[in-house]
Amino acid sequence: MWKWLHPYAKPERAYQLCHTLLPWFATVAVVSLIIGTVWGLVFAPADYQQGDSFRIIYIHVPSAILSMGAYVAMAIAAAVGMIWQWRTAYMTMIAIAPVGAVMTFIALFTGAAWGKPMWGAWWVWDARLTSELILLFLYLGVMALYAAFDDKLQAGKAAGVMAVVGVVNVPIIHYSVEWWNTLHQGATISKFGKPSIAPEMLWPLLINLLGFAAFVGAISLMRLRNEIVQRELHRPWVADLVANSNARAEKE
Amino acid sequence: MSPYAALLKREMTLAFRQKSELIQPLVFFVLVITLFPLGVGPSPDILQRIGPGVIWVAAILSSLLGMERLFRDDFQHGWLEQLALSDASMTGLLMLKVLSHWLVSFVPLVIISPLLALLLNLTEPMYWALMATLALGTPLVSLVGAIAVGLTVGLNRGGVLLALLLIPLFIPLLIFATSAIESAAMQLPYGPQIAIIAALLLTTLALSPFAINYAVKVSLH
Amino acid sequence: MMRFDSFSEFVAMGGYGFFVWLSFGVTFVVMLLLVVDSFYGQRRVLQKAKQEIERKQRILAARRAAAKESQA
Amino acid sequence: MSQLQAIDLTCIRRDRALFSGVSFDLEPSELVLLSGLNGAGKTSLLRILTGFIRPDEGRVMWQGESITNDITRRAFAQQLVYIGHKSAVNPLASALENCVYWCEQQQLTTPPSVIFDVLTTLGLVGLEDVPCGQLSAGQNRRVALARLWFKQSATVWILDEPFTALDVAGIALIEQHITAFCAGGGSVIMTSHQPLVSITQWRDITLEYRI
Repeated sequence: MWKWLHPYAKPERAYQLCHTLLPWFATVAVVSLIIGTVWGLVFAPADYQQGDSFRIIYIHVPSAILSMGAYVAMAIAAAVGMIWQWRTAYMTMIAIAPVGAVMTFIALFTGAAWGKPMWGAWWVWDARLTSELILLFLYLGVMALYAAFDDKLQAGKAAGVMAVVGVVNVPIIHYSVEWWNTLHQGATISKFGKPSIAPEMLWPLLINLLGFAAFVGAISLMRLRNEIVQRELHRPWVADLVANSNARAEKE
Repeated sequence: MSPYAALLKREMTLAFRQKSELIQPLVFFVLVITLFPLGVGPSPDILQRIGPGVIWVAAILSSLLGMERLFRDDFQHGWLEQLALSDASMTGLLMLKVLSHWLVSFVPLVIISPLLALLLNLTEPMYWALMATLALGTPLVSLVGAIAVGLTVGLNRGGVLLALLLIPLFIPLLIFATSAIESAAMQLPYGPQIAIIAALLLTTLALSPFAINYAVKVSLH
Repeated sequence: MMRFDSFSEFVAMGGYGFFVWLSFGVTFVVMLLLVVDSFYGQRRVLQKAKQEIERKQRILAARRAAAKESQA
Repeated sequence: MSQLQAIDLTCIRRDRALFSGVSFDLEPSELVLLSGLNGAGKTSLLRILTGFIRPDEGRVMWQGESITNDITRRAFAQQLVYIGHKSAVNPLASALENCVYWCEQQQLTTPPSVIFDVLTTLGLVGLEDVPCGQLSAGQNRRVALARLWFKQSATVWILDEPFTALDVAGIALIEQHITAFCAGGGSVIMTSHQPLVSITQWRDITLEYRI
């Protein structure tokens, strides 16, 4: 059933696929991010409780969703690498990791900047914030482990184990932190509940979500492309690639 | 003699030959705990309030100190290679190594915990809860730690990396363990927390052997 | 329909301007850094590939020279 | 039929193909000497044969079965002695203990008297119960090489630079032992950066350094 996927395990094919997909992802990302952000900042109505500070939602929520989505994608790539012994799967994993880490950082930072006016503190040990912080550590762990090995195939296998172990732990961490928080702090934090959000507020959010997803996709593809070339330096097709790019540069 | 019994015998003999390596994490554990009364003040109420967390945090930190020893020497000397070439299940042999590591590094910690309970003014129910969480939680620390040590054993600079990999994974354990002891402090039942830790331990026990074996294989590469 | 009557009102964001613009600004900068890093990554990698090709040519040249010498 | 077969092995380390398409059979009574420049992949090839490394392509067969199969791996382990770069000698334990640990791990019932005899043969007389950390590099190597005497059931030896740190007498002793083992039907595959002295018959397999 997954047979159609197998040809893309070959680095050269994967490189070509990246090359084909990248412009599409990049275009969607730029267009949706511009539309979503302008709409969210200028045209969406202010929240009746939080005023204009709620506009942070247009980057906070998409980045938070993508931080977790990217982690799952990274772990799936790692699992694929382990099961089918694909080198490209590990390359995909390590291409996604920094992008996911950046998403996590954005979610944390915007959360803090939103929390200051709403809760009166830059940081509260809220369950979601705490598990997001741990998620950042998990990303950093995977990246640091990968960086520590000289042999990058070995590095991919090792970091893959941590990525998969992490994905098993993410739900456990999330629920344990939630439980810990409710035990300790109870209702001191008035959480921003999910109101039935008005459509004119929701649309820019969805557009920005699409934009962030396309952004994550585009950057991951770009990094995957670089990673593939880096890892295939000794292969003839990379030599051809370099020769072509040189020829193009000379023409210009 | 079966290869498993032979390994266990060897591990125990060699562990007790490096007495300083055995005792150092334990001393570190006690030292960290004595810092807290000095840092936050000696008021018995405060100590009792923070005691469970302090003991568990110190236990996790001191375990990180000795964790590397789990596979480091045998990897560097080449004994893991010889183990991989014996007529036995590698997974089983590695689990025995984890067991012997737990016996020599965590059992002493459980044994001296009454002393620390005294230092931090814990009540008797809290003490029993502490024992229960340590008894169930420390094998979990060993098993999860073995995965990360297996992955990092081939690297020369494992130290901080190991902490970065492991501490996030130990957070649920820390939360449930301290919460159990706090429940005990308030004379509340702490069965649920213990049950959750036990469930975590059983899940880890079922899954970690494969992960540890895979991790060591990656390092033997 | 625009929600702000003037540009200064837009900047003020109902008194939350600092937090809103801080969030958007930092997000923009971080994402931009990621894009720039990925672009430079491509350049770095192509540079490396070029070096690799040159390295191979050096080895081949050395081998050819050695072969010639042994013939002579 | 040869017992150990390497079929079309490819090894990629650090994204560089060390070798590819390496095939050979290890026949009984045969000594194979792997040669090649530093970095050509001799150690990697030996580690593939033991099963530590999975080849990126190709298979290693033991009695017609792939050694990735756990049952085959264990059957192979019963007849194999491997001595690698790392001696697997623990510096905290004495020479005697190191030998005992290894024999027990290999499920050999070697009586202490035999171990003493072997250690004497290897010139470690009087040093049997000194912790190996206090012995010299050559003496440590001798402790590791003592394993070649203990495992009577072995039919294959895989030796990675066995002569490292040994003196002339030590090398002669090991060469003599290898000759005797081959004469008894055993097969040896080894690497050595120094030429063999007393052994005259061997098969050469050369790994080329690839760019």
